[in-house]
Amino acid sequence: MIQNAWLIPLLPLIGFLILGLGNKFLTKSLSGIIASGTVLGSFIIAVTIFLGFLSGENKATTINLFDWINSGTLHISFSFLIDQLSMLMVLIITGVGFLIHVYSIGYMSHDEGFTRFFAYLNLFVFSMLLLVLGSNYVIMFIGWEGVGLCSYLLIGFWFKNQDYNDAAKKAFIMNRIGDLGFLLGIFLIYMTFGSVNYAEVFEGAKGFASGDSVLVVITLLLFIGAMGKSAQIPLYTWLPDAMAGPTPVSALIHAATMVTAGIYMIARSNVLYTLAPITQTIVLFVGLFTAFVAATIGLFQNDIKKVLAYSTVSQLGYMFVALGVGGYSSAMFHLTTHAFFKALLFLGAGSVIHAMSGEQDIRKMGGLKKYLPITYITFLLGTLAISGVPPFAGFFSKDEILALTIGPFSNIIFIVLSFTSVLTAIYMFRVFFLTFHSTFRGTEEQKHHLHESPATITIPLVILAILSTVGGFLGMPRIMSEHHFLSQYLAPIFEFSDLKSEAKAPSEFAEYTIIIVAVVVLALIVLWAMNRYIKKASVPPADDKQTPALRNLIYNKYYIDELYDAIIVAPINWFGKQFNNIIEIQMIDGFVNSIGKTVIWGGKTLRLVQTGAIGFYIFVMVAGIIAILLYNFIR
Amino acid sequence: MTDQITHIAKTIPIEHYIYLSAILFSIGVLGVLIRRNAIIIFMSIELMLNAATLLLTAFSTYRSDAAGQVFVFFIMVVAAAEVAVGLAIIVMIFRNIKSIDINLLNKLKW
Amino acid sequence: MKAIIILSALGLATMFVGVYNFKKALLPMILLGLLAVIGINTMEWNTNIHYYNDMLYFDNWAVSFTNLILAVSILVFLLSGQYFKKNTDHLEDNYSIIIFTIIGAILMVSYSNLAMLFIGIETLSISLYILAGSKKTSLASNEASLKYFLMGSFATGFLLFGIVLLYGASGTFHLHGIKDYVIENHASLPTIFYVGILLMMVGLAFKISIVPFHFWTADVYEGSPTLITAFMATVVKIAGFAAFLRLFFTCFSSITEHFVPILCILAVLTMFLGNITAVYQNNFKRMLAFSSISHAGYMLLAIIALKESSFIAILLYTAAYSVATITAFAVLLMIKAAHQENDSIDTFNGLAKRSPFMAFTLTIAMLSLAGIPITGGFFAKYYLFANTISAGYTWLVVLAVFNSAIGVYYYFKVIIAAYFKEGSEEKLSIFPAYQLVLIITAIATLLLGILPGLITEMM
Amino acid sequence: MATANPIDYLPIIIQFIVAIGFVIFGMIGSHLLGPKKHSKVKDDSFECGIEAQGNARLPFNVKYFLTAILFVLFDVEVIFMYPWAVNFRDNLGNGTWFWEMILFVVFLMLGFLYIIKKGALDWD
Repeated sequence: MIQNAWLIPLLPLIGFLILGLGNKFLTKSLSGIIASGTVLGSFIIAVTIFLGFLSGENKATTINLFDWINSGTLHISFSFLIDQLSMLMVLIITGVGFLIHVYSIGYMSHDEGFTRFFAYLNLFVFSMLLLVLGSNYVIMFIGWEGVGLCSYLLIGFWFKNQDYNDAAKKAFIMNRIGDLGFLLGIFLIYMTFGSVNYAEVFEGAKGFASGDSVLVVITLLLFIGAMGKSAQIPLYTWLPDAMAGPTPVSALIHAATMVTAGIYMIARSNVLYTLAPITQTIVLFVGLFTAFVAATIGLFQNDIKKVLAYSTVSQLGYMFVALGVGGYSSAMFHLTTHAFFKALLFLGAGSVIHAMSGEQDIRKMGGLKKYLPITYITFLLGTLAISGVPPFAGFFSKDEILALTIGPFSNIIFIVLSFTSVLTAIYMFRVFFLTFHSTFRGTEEQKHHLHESPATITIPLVILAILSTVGGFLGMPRIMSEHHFLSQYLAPIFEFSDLKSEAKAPSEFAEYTIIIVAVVVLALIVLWAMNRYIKKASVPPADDKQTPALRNLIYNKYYIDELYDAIIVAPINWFGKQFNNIIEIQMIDGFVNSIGKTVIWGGKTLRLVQTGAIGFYIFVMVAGIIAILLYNFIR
Repeated sequence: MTDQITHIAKTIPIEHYIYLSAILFSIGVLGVLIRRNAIIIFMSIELMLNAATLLLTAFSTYRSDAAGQVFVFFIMVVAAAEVAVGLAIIVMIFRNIKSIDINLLNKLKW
Repeated sequence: MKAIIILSALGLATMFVGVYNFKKALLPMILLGLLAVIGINTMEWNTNIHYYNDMLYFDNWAVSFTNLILAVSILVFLLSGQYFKKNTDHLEDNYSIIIFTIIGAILMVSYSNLAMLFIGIETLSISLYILAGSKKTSLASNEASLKYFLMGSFATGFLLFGIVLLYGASGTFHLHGIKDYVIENHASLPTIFYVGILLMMVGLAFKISIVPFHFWTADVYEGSPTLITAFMATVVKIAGFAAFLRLFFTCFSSITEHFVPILCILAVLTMFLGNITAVYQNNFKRMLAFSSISHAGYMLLAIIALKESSFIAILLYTAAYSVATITAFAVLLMIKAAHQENDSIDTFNGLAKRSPFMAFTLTIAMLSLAGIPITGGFFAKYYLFANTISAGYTWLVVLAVFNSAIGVYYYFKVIIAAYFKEGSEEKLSIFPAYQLVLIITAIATLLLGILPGLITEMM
Repeated sequence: MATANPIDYLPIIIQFIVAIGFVIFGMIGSHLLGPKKHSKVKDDSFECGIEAQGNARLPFNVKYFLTAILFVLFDVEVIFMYPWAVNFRDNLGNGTWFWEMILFVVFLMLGFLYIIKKGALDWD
């Protein structure tokens, strides 16, 4: 069976081709079935291979499809690496992906671009599978760009709205900055190890001393890529804006799968990172900072999807913290549970938005409990899971990460991260109560339309809710069970790193403390939130109302978008104009007003030199030739 | 007879040919740089080509290698073709804008 | 070699078929002729023949670059049928001059003697001066033609002087003779030899539009008839880079320290200027002109690396670039054929609605130019950069990768216009020949990206 | 003559000086000596004959240009016959030697035929 693993990415690709080419001829139901069916097929294959790994029957295998490049010193094969880590990711992608496909059949049923939407979704699944299955960095990069492209297409799916276009463009450009780092990292890997295959690279890396500067640079470059894709500070602002896309897209791409590609990449490169402690520290602090900042921003957002988006950024920060302290399997664990409950929350939010006829502002909701019972219960389970209430999934994975942070850097990380998890609980319960409890605050017309979503929407919700509830048992803490399923499953991948880093297991006392404190604090938060949002029925103020400065700052996302405008976008535009003017001198008059005095001065000076268009061109040519000759003689 | 011409030509040091050609070439470049009349610019370019041709002949003579002189024929033919095309273009422009001042040709820009 | 002879005959035949008024037969005859030439040319694979006292040398590089040039020309000819439909007065002139241009290009990729390089470049350039001005009543076309002509022949002057100085120092025009001379006199090369190298570099840099010799590019691309621009943007680039690399790799690869630093500076300037200026362009043809400048900057990295594998890098890159560029021009021509609009990027607005097929192929082309996987452009860039890194110029690659990130911005402007902007709702019908070209280019782009091994392993 | 000294060129220089000197002397001398009388008739382009009309610098017919250019082209092509002719004796044994030039001339003739067919030489 494992030799047939190439079918896993092939099926969604076929689905994409059928949907893409047959756009005009397929009915909605047929295209929904094709799209979901291909992903389900991949899922089933993945499960059989996964079971093979569990029984110990399958070993990590490389499936070579064809030689992609083979010339001189450059050998890159188009091949897949089937091992425990990639199969775990494949299961998440196809499993959650399938549920979201089914959900989309209901959610997108009224959209005119139905078939196009599913074609993009299938293309996305294909690219994502390529990303995780590739056996070298180049294939990973291809998938990496592919998912970026699909994300771009899907964010801008409702392209009639200019804001959505801008969001799509922003996402793409931010990701390109990250990709730049990734690409340079790949080149450096190729230069250092003479290969881009994981096996050879990691084998070669083991010969390096820990902390070798080349490894540090490589890992830093790769991490820049991960920051872009996984929305870490400073490249995170695209993710909240990406919520412009349809909700299933947010669930699939911007919560469960694509944004975790950065985590996967670092986990895959764990050998390199373990050998570069400096980078690990940077990863740790970037993750910590992101987790904290995003959580604070999440506190005051009023758009239900924006809250979830910031929460995703924050949770991704958690995972990077885990990676930073060397807890690779803990990061993967949290990635898995996060995929379950965040997909659930997004889909639940989608169900709410669907019922509210497109309204996303939680101030205008309230009391939806009785109209949307299934959504209500599943959303509650998701909220409990993300907040870390035992025994839901988030509790186990999050506490595992928290436990890892006890010790290093005099517990400061532990303290900040714990505080962040308190914040998480606060904003999630705030959203939950504001949405489902108290009385309805929308218009009469909206109230009239309120209805529970169809089965295609609720069934995925229920399944994901179950997974969010029991998913935590994949990795029970030591004090509860001898058997940490996930870390044992992944052990072969992280063998080297686990050997290198000193024992990470926290003391039993610490684990008990964390659990007890977590439960008590969470209970307090729930009580507080119930008091505030149900009893007092407090609603966040409207946008134009005066608010305290700090709150204002946070509400406006620390003005980071504005800052970016000032220090990145503006200079690039400025350069563009500058060049245009000095060189194409005739334009001066048209642009003089918009450009600084330097350009005016430069333009005037150059205009004196120039006798006419061709004359100027030739003048610069001759000047260039003279400069070249002079350079050579002076040297 | 031919040997004698070669011989006399060689009495002048090769550097002098190089300097002369370089100067002629530079005059051509300067002409292109400072004149605005398309035809005169074109003549200056021809001067550059001829400077190269002169130098080529000199080298060829010094090395007693006929290849250089055959190349000169090629240059002359190419230059003639260039003249034909160049003048045709200039005539075409003159018919349209009644001038061959290159400064008037600045509609394509920025 | 046989390619050149047959093409010359084809060019003459074209002239006379036109004169004797069989204009309908022209295009089929030329297309069949070009296909036949590709076949005959391919038979010279692995023969490595030196023709006419080593004036031309058809090694595998020459054969493959010739085939690439011919293939791209066929695409251009396929587009030409509709383009010249309205005005057939000088059809045979246009066609035969294009064919002679191709001959010049083939000379440039197969020369083994500087005389042939000079004749090749001049055949190519002089033909292009005429083609650029072939819209006789259009002022823009006139201006483009004169600008190209004056600057082009100016640059030729430098190239020629460079050749003369090299001859003066080494006493030969043969590439291998010069190479032997360089190796023998490694320590004591005269000044005129260095000046010769630099002047030749200047002359060739002009043809491939390297900053600061790039000024003609944007103006000429904009002013020339669109079909000719498509031809110019592709064939001239291929031939120019192949010629540049052939000369420098064969002759000067043992004295790189004398010109590589300069090439590095020029490459950096070219990449930055091309990309940054392109960001601000609203005219599609000008944007492609600046984009072609920036691509020239990337490709210069292959010449800086100066290795055997640089040939593959250039071959792949020019192939990917040409195919994508032809697509872009084909779509532009098609839209302009529907109604006389300007060349602004806004003409693509709403293209996805008007013709999903064209929007799709245009997207592939733009992705390829931007270097996004899985298109040919990505692979070519990857190969090129990897090649440069293995030659030890990591810092240049860093800058190049940074630049290609800027490039994404303006290529995506086109995609955004096609998909995300509202434009005319009127459906666009597409000529069969254009459809064929677009299908071929789209498949070729993807094929170059997915199975580049087809090319790299052949070499 | 084994070596050439700069002194050998002295006669040339003297000749130059004499030539230039005569011209300058003639111009200045006639200017100083000649009487300066102006009248309408005297300042005419032609003192006797038909009155000049309009500007003499009229653009000439483009046909002159075309013919001239074509002449230059065919004229220049002839230089390729020169090296061929110089080596004619030595290469008589070479079988293709003669036919190569014939082929060259045929190409030129084809070009000529094309020009005629295109009507480039028709005057009206």
